[in-house]
Amino acid sequence: MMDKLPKWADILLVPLISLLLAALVSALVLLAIGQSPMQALTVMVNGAIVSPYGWGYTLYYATSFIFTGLAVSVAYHAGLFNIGAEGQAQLGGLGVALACLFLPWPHWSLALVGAMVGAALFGAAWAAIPAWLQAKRGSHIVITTIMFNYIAAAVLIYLLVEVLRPAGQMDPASARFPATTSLPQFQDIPGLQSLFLRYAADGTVRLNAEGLPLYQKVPANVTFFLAILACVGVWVMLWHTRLGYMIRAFGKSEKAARYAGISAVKITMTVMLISGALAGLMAINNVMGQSERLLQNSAEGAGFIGIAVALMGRNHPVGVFLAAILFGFLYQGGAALGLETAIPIELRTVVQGLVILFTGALDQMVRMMLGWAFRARRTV
Amino acid sequence: MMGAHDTGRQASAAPFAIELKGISKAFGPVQANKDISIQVAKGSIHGIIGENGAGKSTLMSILYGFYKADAGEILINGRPTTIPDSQSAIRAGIGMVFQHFKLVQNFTVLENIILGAEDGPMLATSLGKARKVLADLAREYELDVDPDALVEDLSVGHQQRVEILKALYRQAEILILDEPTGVLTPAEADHLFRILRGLKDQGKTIILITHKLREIMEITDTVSVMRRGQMTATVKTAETNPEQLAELMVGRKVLLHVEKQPANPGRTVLEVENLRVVDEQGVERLKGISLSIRAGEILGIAGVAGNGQSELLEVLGGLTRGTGVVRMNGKTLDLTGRHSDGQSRRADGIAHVPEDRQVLGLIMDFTAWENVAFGYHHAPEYQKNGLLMDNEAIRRDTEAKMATFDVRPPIPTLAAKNFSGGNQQKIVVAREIERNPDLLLVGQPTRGVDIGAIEFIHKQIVALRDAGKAVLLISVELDEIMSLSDRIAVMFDGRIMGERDPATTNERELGLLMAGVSEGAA
Amino acid sequence: DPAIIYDLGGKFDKSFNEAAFNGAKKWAEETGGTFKELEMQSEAQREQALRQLAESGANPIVMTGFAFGDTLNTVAPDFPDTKFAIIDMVVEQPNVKSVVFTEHEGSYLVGMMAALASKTGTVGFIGGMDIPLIRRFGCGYAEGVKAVNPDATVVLNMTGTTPAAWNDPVKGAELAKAQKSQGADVIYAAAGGTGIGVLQAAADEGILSIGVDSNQNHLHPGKVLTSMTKRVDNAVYNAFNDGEAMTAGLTVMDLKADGVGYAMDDNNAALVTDEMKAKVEEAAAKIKSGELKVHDYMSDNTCPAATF
Amino acid sequence: MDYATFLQIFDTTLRLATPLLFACLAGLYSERAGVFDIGLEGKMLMAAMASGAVAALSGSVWIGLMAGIVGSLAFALVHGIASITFRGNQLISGVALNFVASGITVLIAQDLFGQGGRTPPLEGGARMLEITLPLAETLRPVPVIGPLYADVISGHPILVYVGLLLVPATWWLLYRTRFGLRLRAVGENPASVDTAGVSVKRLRFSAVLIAGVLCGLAGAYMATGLQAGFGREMTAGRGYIALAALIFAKWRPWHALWACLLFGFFQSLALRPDVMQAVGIKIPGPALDALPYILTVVVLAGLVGKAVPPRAGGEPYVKER
Ligand SMILES: Nc1ncnc2c1ncn2[C@@H]1O[C@H](COP(=O)(O)OP(=O)(O)OP(=O)(O)O)[C@@H](O)[C@H]1O
Ligand SMILES: Nc1ncnc2c1ncn2[C@@H]1O[C@H](COP(=O)(O)OP(=O)(O)OP(=O)(O)O)[C@@H](O)[C@H]1O
Ligand SMILES: [Mg+2]
Ligand SMILES: [Mg+2]
Repeated sequence: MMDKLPKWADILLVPLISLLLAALVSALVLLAIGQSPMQALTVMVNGAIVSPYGWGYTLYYATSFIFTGLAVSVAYHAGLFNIGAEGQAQLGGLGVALACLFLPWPHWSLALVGAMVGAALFGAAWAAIPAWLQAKRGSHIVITTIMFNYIAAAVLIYLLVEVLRPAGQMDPASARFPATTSLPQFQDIPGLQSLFLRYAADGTVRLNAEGLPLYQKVPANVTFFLAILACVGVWVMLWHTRLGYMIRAFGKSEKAARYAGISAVKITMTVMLISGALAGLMAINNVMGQSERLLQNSAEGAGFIGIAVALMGRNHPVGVFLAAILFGFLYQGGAALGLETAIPIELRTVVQGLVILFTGALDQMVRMMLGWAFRARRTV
Repeated sequence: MMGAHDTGRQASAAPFAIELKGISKAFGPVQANKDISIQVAKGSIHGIIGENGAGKSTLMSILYGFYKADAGEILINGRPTTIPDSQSAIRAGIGMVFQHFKLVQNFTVLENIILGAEDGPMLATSLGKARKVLADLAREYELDVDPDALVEDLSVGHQQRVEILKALYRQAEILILDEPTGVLTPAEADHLFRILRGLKDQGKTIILITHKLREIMEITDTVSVMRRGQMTATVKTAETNPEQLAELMVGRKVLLHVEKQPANPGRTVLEVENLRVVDEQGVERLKGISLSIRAGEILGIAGVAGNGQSELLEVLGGLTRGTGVVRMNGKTLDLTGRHSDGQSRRADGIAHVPEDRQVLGLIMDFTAWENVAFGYHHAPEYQKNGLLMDNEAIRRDTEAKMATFDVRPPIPTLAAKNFSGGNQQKIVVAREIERNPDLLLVGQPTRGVDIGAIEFIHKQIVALRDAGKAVLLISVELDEIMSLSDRIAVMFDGRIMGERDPATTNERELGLLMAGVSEGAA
Repeated sequence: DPAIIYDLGGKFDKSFNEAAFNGAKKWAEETGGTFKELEMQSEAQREQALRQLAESGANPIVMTGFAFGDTLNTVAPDFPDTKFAIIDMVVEQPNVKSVVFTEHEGSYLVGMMAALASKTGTVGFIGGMDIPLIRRFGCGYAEGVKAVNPDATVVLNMTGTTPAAWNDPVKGAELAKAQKSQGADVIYAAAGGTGIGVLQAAADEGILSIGVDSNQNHLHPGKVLTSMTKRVDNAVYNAFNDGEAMTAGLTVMDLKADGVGYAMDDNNAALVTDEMKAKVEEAAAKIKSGELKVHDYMSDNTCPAATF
Repeated sequence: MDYATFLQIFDTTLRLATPLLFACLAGLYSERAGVFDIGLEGKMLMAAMASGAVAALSGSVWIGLMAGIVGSLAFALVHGIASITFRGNQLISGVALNFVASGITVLIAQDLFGQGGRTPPLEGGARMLEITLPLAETLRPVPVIGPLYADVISGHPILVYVGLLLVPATWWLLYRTRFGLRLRAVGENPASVDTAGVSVKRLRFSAVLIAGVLCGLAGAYMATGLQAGFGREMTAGRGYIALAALIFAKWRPWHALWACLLFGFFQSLALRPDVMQAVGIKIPGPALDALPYILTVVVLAGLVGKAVPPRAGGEPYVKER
């Protein structure tokens, strides 16, 4: 019924067309509310790419999205749709906070390792119960992970309000982490540093009270490089290890996997633990690298954006990386929109939803459209 | 011999109940039906035979409006009729019993029967009427089923009756049955045939698809033969014989004969004692199987599909759990615990060519090379650096295997789904046989495989035997069993009915055993 | 240009944030100037919002709400040339002005008003997020009630423990209905956007309510007894007027400085008798003169007039 | 806890259970027909915005109600096209539509009213008024029953009663009519319906559209009955709680009613920490909020009887491989 598309078209064109469709519909929405799509795009580009400050934020967001995107992808390769990255990332934040607050760290690099362990453990733990229920009792993982997102939010509110909030503080947040756990941000990294110098109107470098140069502070931090490593790691794991082989085989055909002696329970558990750990690791970026304390709703929806990122990136680490950058742009650009124009920041939620819709649910439609185009070209 | 040559004479008499002209249908690249024409006389039983994938089910589904033909014409009782959907087919008086039943499992029989044929928007009226009609039909055709039973609680034979009743309830004049006996016990099959004769006597027209020549000879009036999407012939049953039909089916003189030396059995490789398997529904599928296979021999297991052969393969292959004792090379295998899985079986020297290659044996979306590692992904020669899989090594190995087994096209990076069925089967057989296992479990090795490939695969199996390995062969094709096996065991209803020497037994004797007639009675 | 950041609950909460917006709007109308504004969507955005505004050159930057305190402490030193003003919180930085209000004083006055208007002798209080700041409202209110009628019952409820409590009208309405069933016939809502639900439910149920922060009397004319006004608008207006010359340090806006008070207008004129007004005015005068001291919950985290 | 408090809590329960019930029944129709619907939340939100905005503009709650249904139907239609026509992933489609709804409602409301994505408070004819059932005042003096009838049963917006009536109506439709038989069949085995000559697509579309209408009612009730106007994210996860209730109810109408009342009861208890404390139970507020989700997980785990979803649920119906 449907013409088969060439592989390159399936990998490149389908997500691209989906993205264009999402952009088109968003533009229509903007027109409908009397805003100019072109102006919106200009503001977004200026706010998110043009200045080092802008892309400092874009990459910060992208870092989070890479982790959650990988989390969703890894599970997806095993045929599991993990909607719980949000909750797992929040729990990961808890792990980071506990590691940073209650253990003495002499240096950030050690703290980073410790916090990573905490983040991964807590994220994985939060994925473990839905995984176990899926593996052993056949409870649909989509529903259980949704439920666990809500439960995670409740757990965090309780802990932040009743346990972690320092005496005398009014907002529900943990104490600040000690300075020794502070991760280098881009403006602290030699080599990148000079990009972020602050200039006065006359073009001279601005100095602080002690006469040292002032830098623009961006939240992008060393976690970005960890995210790249995670991409490579996931790629190696999926396509160059036995585990990855078994995950993919299980994801393609559960029955055949059983024939090959691949245990459904083991793979489901392992893959969800990895997925949860990846989602949890996101917290290194936002909790340790940025806010340096645990806030309520720290993941800010990045877990859900992971779904869009994974779909858009075709569940391949390279694709996830690119899609995460795209969504980082969308997020930072959206923030610029909120500041500079009358367009509500929620526009980015709409775009995000549309991208998921076109890449994940209407992909057949996109393929059919492309199929027609290919046939038309052949007959011409 | 083609049915079309005497249309003129017949048309002047009663019109045909069904006449198809030039029907074609393609699924993507697969041409399932090619320019098919066929005529079925009113009040007759018309058989259709053909190998797997010949296009029989597709043709009937088109007639029933389930698929839409790409080209062609349908005439019902002489009138050109378009059948865009099943509704139209039902209106034209056609009923169909599908190979895979289309019943709602958690509905009652009655609900299943009225579904889509209700009288008015309220259920109560429909149910009341259906209950009466059903009672009448049951009496008339020996089609008793409890109208209030849940379908999921019924045996397969009874579910089939529900399907027939569904068609009759819709006052079908033409009834199509797609491989109705594949899932039936011989007694149930006999009962079915009685029903069909009864229907024929009432003037109904019946199309019967089957693989079994015996059934064709027994019950049909005319028979059409299909091969690779085409109709090769239509003949009067009375004027033909099984040999001729078989030849028409596969396109050349058959009785496959495999060149092989007499067996030279050595030590016992596999010993099975009192093996039992209970399925998820709690039905006992294997009721205490005992057998043994020695090195250098092929034990063939014959039987009607659904008598426990699949379960036997699966429990030996580690896919399902069972109780009893299984010894492999003297080592007792784990049938229930952690080591009752495919990996452990492979480690114990058992290779397994599963019955259904597309569902079990291959990952259709994986490339050929990935499939060659399937099940053997732990093999040391496929690893490197202790941690990683050596994809390069697997690809090289795949190229070698593809050359030996003449897999076409010999491209390791092609996805399994893009190979033809026969070549898919060759990949699986290559993977398993090349492991040089002590015991090869092999189910339906040549299902849907073309003649050339059949011979090749048979030779490989025999070669493995000659290399001193044990083979357990399961096949629904008696010919295959007869020509490959060194010993034949017959399974019926989860038990082994008896063992025969292929040199001294014959199809009749095996057939009786397969039908559950035990030795004493025979 | 000056800039303002509104807290969760949003610019149009008809209460706290809207008061801030009104101050900014007034400044813009009077001077013809323009200002930037941002609304918070989530806790984690605060830092980005602050930095983004500072980077864009806005000066001064005013933020409404105690929750910015911690973030501002880390951001302010990075922008030594930018002036910040924070409302409801004290942040000690050389370029930050902290503005706090004596909400207990204003709440005392509306508490008296509530007790005077109540026929059942039971009045209610619905707070937003359960934090010392909001307890300061509740405690002052209870003291005012008891000052008029020592036997009165004060039903106290908080909406929640997270910032979501500032914007949960459904819960506000349900709490109001619950308090009514406990006999309350005047309810004071100190809950930001949640108060909209409280006032709505009170109006629907035919009892009186008391608004907060902005003058909310007009929301349900004749059904809102009064509003405890907290002149956030003035604080913002002043900050904007001072511009880059704004002085750092702590500013306390109390009753004497007209920082807090109670609202009288056409909408509630019929509800407040001259006698009531006289009594309240008398107390107000005493507070201003220092003769009457209303207990501040935040001074010792206790409340003599009520238990939370 | 005295009787009055008791009544008050049940009164709240009924009010809060109503949007859950509409959404839960919506999910029931859709999922019984084999189309999973995670998008209940988004449809409700869309309906709440549309009904709140149109009621505010037109001054009529009934026009607002219609607008809410239309808004929700638009989303249902997209879900149908994605998951039925193009056989897309039903779960992903639902998730996507929830995002779109969450953003677009704010965009539209902000454009219309400039109040930060909120509609102005609804007044007078733009609100759904509470109706007093006959004899409420006459019966009030009757001990126990009287206050129960007058305070809990009587005095709700009409949609509350519509919701309650929909339960037996749904039961009847599903189990006593031809449409119901086919609907249930198509969720169990679409091929059986197809071969019986009934269109699978049409059946599934009608189920999805019914779900759209019901979510429309849920949203409209929230914006015009429960509250006086729309606010951003005002459904606050109720769509997911309804989904939880649906699983808890094992996809059955009467069970759905009890599940929604139970979850509504939890919500009303969460509003009254004072009551909880008064009877000596100290459950942290967040724990109460999370209770529906925890219970659902418990049910899914098969600890309280197994929840078997409709067999063909979530699978697009494909005739040809
Ligand atoms: N979905 C995708 N998005 C982007 N790039 C992709 C995608 N899929 C594949 N690629 C590109 O194709 C390359 C090879 O992909 P893949 O890892 O599947 O190949 P492989 O055959 O396993 O390679 P190797 O021989 O290294 O094992 C990747 O490195 C990547 O650049
Ligand atoms: N829905 C479908 N989509 C794609 N290909 C199909 C479909 N149904 C059948 N085919 C292909 O069409 C061909 C004919 O199939 P069909 O089921 O008609 O064969 P058959 O003669 O009934 O075989 P069997 O004896 O195994 O039932 C096969 O190659 C099959 O793989
Ligand atoms: Mg690779
Ligand atoms: Mg067939």
